[in-house]
Amino acid sequence: MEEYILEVQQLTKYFHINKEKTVKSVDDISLSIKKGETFGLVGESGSGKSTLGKTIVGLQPATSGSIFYNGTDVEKLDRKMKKTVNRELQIIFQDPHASLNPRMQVGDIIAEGIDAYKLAKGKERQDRIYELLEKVGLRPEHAKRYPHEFSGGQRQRIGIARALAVQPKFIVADEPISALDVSIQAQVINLLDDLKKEEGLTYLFIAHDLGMVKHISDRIGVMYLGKMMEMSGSDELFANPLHPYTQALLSAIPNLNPRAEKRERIVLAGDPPSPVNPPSGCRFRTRCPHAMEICAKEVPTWKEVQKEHWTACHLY
Amino acid sequence: MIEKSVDQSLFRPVDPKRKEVDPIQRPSLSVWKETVISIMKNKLALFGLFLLMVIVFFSIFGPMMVQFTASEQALTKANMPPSNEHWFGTDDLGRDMWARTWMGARISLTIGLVAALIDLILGLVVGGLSGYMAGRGKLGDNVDGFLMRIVEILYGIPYLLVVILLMVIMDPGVTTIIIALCVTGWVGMARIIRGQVLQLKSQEYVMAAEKLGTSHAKIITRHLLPNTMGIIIVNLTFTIPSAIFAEAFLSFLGLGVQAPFASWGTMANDALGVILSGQWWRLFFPGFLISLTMFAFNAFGDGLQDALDPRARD
Amino acid sequence: GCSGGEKTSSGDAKDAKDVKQEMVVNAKTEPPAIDPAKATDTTSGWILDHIFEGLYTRDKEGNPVLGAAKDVKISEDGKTYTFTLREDAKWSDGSPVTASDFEYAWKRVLNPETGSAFAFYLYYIKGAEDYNKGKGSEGDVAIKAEDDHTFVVELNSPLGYFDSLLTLWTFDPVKKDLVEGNKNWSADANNYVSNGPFKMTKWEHDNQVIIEKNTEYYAKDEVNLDKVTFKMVGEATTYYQMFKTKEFDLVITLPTDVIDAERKNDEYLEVPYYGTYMYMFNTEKEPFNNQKVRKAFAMAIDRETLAKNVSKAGETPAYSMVPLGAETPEGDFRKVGGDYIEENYDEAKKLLEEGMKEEGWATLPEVTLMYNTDENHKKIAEAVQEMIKVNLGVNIKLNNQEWATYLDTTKQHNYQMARMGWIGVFVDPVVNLDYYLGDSPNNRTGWVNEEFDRIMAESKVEQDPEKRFQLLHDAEEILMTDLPFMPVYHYTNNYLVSQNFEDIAYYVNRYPALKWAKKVSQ
Amino acid sequence: MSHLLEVKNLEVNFKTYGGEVKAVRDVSFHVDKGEILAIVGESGSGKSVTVQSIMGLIPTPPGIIKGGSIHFKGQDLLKLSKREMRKIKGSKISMIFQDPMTSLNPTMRIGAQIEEGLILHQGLSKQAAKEKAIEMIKLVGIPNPAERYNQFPHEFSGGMRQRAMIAIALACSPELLIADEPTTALDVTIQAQVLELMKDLQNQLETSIILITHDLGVVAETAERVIVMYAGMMVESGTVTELFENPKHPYTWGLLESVPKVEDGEKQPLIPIEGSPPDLFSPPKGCPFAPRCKYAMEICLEEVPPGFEFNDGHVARCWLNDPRAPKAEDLIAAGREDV
Amino acid sequence: MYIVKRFLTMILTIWVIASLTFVIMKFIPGDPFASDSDVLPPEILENMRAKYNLDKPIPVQYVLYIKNLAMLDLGTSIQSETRTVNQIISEGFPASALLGIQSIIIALIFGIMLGIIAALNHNRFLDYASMVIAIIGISIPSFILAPFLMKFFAVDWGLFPVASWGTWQHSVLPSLALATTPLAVIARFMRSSMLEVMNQNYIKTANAKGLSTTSLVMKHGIRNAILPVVTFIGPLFVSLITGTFVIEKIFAIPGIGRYFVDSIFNRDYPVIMGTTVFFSALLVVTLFLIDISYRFIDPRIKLSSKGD
Ligand SMILES: Nc1ncnc2c1ncn2[C@@H]1O[C@H](COP(=O)(O)OP(=O)(O)OP(=O)(O)O)[C@@H](O)[C@H]1O
Ligand SMILES: Nc1ncnc2c1ncn2[C@@H]1O[C@H](COP(=O)(O)OP(=O)(O)OP(=O)(O)O)[C@@H](O)[C@H]1O
Ligand SMILES: [Mg+2]
Ligand SMILES: [Mg+2]
Repeated sequence: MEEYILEVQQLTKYFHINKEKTVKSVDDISLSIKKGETFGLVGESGSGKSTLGKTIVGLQPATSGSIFYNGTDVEKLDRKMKKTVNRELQIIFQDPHASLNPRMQVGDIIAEGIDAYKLAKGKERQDRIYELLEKVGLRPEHAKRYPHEFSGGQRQRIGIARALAVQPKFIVADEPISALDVSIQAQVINLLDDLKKEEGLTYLFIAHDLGMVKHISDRIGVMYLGKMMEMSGSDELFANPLHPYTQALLSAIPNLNPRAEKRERIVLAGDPPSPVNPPSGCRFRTRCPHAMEICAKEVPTWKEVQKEHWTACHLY
Repeated sequence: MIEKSVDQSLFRPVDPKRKEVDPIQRPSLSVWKETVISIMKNKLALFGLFLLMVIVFFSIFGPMMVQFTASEQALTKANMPPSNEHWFGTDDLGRDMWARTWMGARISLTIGLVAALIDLILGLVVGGLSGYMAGRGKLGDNVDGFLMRIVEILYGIPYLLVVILLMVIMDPGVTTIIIALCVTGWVGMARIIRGQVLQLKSQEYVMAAEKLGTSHAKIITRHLLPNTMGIIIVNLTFTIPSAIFAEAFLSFLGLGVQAPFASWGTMANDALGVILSGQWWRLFFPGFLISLTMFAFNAFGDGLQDALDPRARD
Repeated sequence: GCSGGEKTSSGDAKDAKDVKQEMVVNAKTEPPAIDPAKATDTTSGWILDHIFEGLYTRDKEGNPVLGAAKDVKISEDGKTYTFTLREDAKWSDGSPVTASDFEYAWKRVLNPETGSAFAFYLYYIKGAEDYNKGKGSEGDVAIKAEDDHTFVVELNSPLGYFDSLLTLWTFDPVKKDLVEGNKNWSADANNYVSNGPFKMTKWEHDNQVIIEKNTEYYAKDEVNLDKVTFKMVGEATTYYQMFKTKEFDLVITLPTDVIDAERKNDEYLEVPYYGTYMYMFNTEKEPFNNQKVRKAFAMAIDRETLAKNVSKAGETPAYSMVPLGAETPEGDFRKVGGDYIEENYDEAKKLLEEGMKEEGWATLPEVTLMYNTDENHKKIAEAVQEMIKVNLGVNIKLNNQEWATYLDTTKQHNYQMARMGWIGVFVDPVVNLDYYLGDSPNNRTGWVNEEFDRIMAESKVEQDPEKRFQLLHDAEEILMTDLPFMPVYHYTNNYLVSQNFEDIAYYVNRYPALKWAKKVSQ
Repeated sequence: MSHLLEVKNLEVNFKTYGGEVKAVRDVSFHVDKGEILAIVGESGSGKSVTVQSIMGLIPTPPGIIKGGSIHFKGQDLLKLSKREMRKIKGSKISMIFQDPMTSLNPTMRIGAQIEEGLILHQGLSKQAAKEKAIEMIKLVGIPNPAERYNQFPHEFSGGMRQRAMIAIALACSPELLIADEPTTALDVTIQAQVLELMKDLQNQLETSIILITHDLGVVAETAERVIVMYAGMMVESGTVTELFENPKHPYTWGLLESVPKVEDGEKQPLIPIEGSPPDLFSPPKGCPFAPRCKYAMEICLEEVPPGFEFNDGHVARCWLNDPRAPKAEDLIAAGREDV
Repeated sequence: MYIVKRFLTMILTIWVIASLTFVIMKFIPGDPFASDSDVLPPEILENMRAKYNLDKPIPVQYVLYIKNLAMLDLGTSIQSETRTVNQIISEGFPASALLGIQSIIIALIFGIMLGIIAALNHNRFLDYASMVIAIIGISIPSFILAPFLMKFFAVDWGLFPVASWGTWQHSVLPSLALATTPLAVIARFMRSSMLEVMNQNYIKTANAKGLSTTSLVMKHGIRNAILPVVTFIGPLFVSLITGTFVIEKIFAIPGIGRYFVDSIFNRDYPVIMGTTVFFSALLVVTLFLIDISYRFIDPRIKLSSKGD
């Protein structure tokens, strides 16, 4: 038996907009992440990736379903354990601007978790801050500055440093690199990779940049409209995408070579449906080039089509 | 295309050590020091501070500068306009207005400041807690609901009745006045702060802090309150004049300092009739000093607000 | 005949001068009750005095004269009064005023269910007290309408000032069917019926009461004004300015700050007011348990200066209890009695020393002077505080309380020295001196002097005016020797009255009577 | 020939407590009608500041435009009055902001925010504006446009907000569209859609676009010319093909190397540029990239390199291109062999 | 459900206020029938006390009161015994409300304007000028300002009547006197939060649309900055529409404000209770509406855990 650091079972998260309307942001999703693994999560924007991430780290209560951390249901932890788990599960926020308090110096922002868990004090604390700043490609002098004095990318790095400060075991990285330039992206990715090796970190890595996702992830999940569509090892997914949505996604990756023949792109027909009343049956069917009758009637089951390669599609 | 001639010898790989740019940075300062420096750079704030010091100076030494005491009456010399003898004129009982005004400053300033301070503390605690807890599960809703109901109740009970009650159970004096001012003074502040906190706590940085295990108290004090500072400062600057006038009202009712001592508020209150009789100095000096104090506090408050906001520093 | 009369009177006015006979005066506060049985305050009384008329009313000088009654017979023993009503006395709806209206009205006052506060003014009448206190029956009250025009009252004992008493509004008649027909009749200006020179036509609460000439009034020819508006403006500064902008024709009590300036004005008027402003001493508490200390205090203030420079409204310094204004056969009671206190600071200091020695005090126990919350009281108290400090070398403290609390505190004798004022409802020294009777609820000083009480009791049954007043002088002498209080000044009312009006009657214990008032120019 | 937009020697500083941040230093470029110009570069290198100067959105204070000129259709935007500028903003030039979370008014419905410009510049009626707004929401690929029209920003996902921003910017069909990282928050399918949309605009309406992005793939697929910025300076510029195939600046090399290739079979560690960018309070006297440059020479630390021109308007600011530079080609070759 | 619950809480709050007021009222010394003149014989007093149930033990009085209150019967004034408290309120409230609404409107319009002008001209002349105006407004309370207004506008220039009530002219000066302090406060609040808001990114977005400063402020600024003002005017609004003792007294306005104070001085128990209950009912409802309005002003605000 492999050891899962995190297991999510049939997790749903609904937002009630008003009496009649409910956004099913995350709908019945199960996944397990092994210790030391990086799980990439991609998908349509608005498909519930951030919501899933936030729910996993406990920023929002789940509507239903359960989350197991190291085998125990996080709901059933005692106070002390809860605190530990809370520390070990961290998140890097998607929005580098809104997630930094404009009135705090960067050093203090980074040290917030250190202070909260009393991990270090005085000189040690300062060294920690400098170390973290350098780790994420900032300079120690930046500790005394305020967030508004940084560019978007620099702010994102502050957010990463802040999450790292509490020595987490599991990090939900919600598009941690999207605001960074490629060279810094590479730095950050390498950094995350190093941390993973050195400290045995596990990531849930949410991103749109499939290249990066592929590079960093061991396994990848593809979400669409609150549902998991496909999940497999990353190379396998790129080499052999099963689900039509995944196929479309991969075909849309821009190519670095300006002279390259434009690849045949699978252009998705129709508009993305609303998560308020998603299509019946398979949620992707309205835009699926291979849609069949059954797709409207039945929700496709989540099945292991090939070894370690799961998908929910009536084609298989 | 290279206009400037450069030394050919420079075109050689650089010694790696030379690459270490000396980090000439802007001075790194603690938040506190930065704030102080920022205030020091703010002319308006400094001016406010200076005015305050002047007022405090005179309230200490002012009464000693004249031969009259604040209570000495000369009924035949009542209502004299300002002159060499009486710099601020005399009041309707022939007392020296200069001495009285600066004696009054002691009472009014003390009461204004203490009341503002207590309002601030109570307002912060209740407003901060209430706003923070609202929407945080059942317990949170209940805490918020409970505190807000208390606020409503305090608003609702006739204040005068409370004052009379205090009058019955306590001896008149500064302490009683301060207690009377604090019974309800803070509720406005609490509600304002609650409103601000409600608005702020949906910010992602609050979520982030929470995730990092920051304690509730720290989230309130480090994230929420600093970001409502502007409004708090503004509100605080109102507390002072309203406390000064409330003191006058309460003293008039018999709760506070008794004659012959007078505060600015009581002096202004007693002098309302001068609108008809034209003895302007009796209303003008206490009134002007209240305004001046206000101005000083506001100027300082504005400066402070800018100083506390890193984005507004320059 | 009545309608004819009406035409001539209004016609006359128009022919004589083309000025609208209207007047706007300031009543200061909302009258709590425009109902003779219930009113207890000056504002209600002022309006009631204009719209009702009792058996007695006042002439221009304020002396009691017969009103709705045209004749009165007093029995030998001075106890039974038989009134004959005027045939032409009418209600404002035209119906005649009868003796039974009086009987009804008086018994209504006494009826415990009415809850009339002034019912005790009728206790001089036989059986009245028992009935009002629920111990006797209505039938035993000696008030009787013999026929439509004959009204008989029997008193417990003779009363020297019964005529004055009857000018009080509590003794005004009310119309039975009106009162019984509508529980709220007195608040309903549209259907209001009264028998005085005016009738009420409008009552906007907290804003104004309008009274108009009562064309059914028997002496309507004496009445010149067609309409009087009583506005309710409480702030002195405000109504003073409204007078200045001619929004008022008459205002009472000027703001202190303007009195000096207005005194030169022709529109300014000062009228003594039958009352005394004083500081009561608590004779049960140190240091005022000592008469010498009390006297020392009484001698240590400068009343002349207080009146002239502090309160300023033209008050007369008071050296006694009874104010000016009570006529006696020998002249004004006050003038005959003279002053009882002499201001002498050295003497005062000496007395204080002696008093302290008597009590064995090395230092005088701390004194707090209490007054009820009010700007003028505060000012006077501050001046007195300073005077006592300078003249007597004693530092006293001041303390004030809001009125209702203050009354309670003083009632509990929970003070050392406290301000009080007393105004006679009618003008007779008895009213003033009764204040310090041992069993008077007003006497909060703890001072009980049997001699004083005895002399006062004697004076009440004394039929001979000369002897009666002598007794009262004797009583005042005792009071002013023991000094359970120190008088400060006798009140004065000051008015600003538009020069356009003539024939306003000013009384010493009432607001001005407008019955005869006349507007002579626009 | 006159360009649609021509920026010359732009200098922008920020006065902050502690000194002046030299955010943009001597930046010159132009955009022609119907052209897509991409700006790439280090984060914090002044891309956003540069484009915001065009829109007159630099907050003053603390910002000051120290020098330079910005000519749009012959007019110097920096010299226009506020009123004249308002006519251009939102109608002729519009902008998509980088930060979708905070760039939308949280208390205003999305629809209203899109309509605003339409009503202002095109004088549409409320109804017409609403229709157009819904159409725009649909155009940028947000499902249920009619419903979304009435929602508030916080009810949108990050990508949806970004698309709403795009809808706002495109609503008035501007002549010049400045897109500051418009697709950063979008998944690739939507990104493709949005880029398609922008290209359509470019083709049909001859809209010119300045596209800021970190995704070199996007640059390669969409833009015609590209500018590379570093530490407030333009370090290299040229046509996309030139620049990608024949980069002349070590920073550009670094950028290109950092990108993971989807096609890569075996996973290799990415090659980032070591070190961090200089502090803009006191930028180095010489080439700002020198401290991180593998090939730095003495001169690089002393003198700011001038622009060396190559074919097709390809310009690189690097001393390596100086004829005096020793074995420049070798160095480059050596450098590239490292990969 | 939420509304029903809130409604019940409101009732509860009012009940607590009423009960506490009742207790304090009974605790403080003083007697509605006491006066310095003509102290009444005890039997008469008893008669009168009986009329108002004051002869009964206090708990009984309390129960009776709450019972009547539940039937919305507030009793009869002791002071003006022909008037029921309901009458007093219904006759006095319109004048007070008119005055209050007028002054709130003045305060809001000019206060917001002043605050915005100050914020847009941060640390420049207009900012300082508006601060000085605000300071004058705050440090000159209505009871000082009122006589001045009267002196100049009515007596010296004859523009408005001095005092009293009736025509709209009568309401001008008292409204002005009432409005100044809130105006100044609103201006300061508005300035402060406007400064914050104008720094936000979405203002940049709006600016990029080419909006004029006016529409920038009107459409994007005010709503985001108004929250503190809304919080502030809530209780203020209630206290203004239920009348202010001082202004009603100075201007002789037949509102109910004076009853809040006078009834206490007179120990007119039914009026004390009636005005308090009326006031707190209005207050509780207004505060509730303000809480609700938070959500409308800023849709992100979440007041109860229910919503999601
Ligand atoms: N208001 C400001 N005050 C001080 N410095 C500022 C301000 N705005 C921007 N800067 C500075 O200007 C520089 C350029 O910032 P800019 O936002 O243009 O970077 P960018 O190239 O857009 O980066 P990113 O790709 O991360 O968005 C940064 O170093 C930043 O610190
Ligand atoms: N607080 C909220 N209230 C209402 N709806 C919400 C809320 N938060 C998220 N949603 C909705 O939930 C859905 C999923 O949002 P989420 O932010 O998880 O998407 P995402 O996959 O992270 O997208 P992106 O890649 O664009 O960030 C969206 O339809 C969004 O509108
Ligand atoms: Mg997201
Ligand atoms: Mg940027």
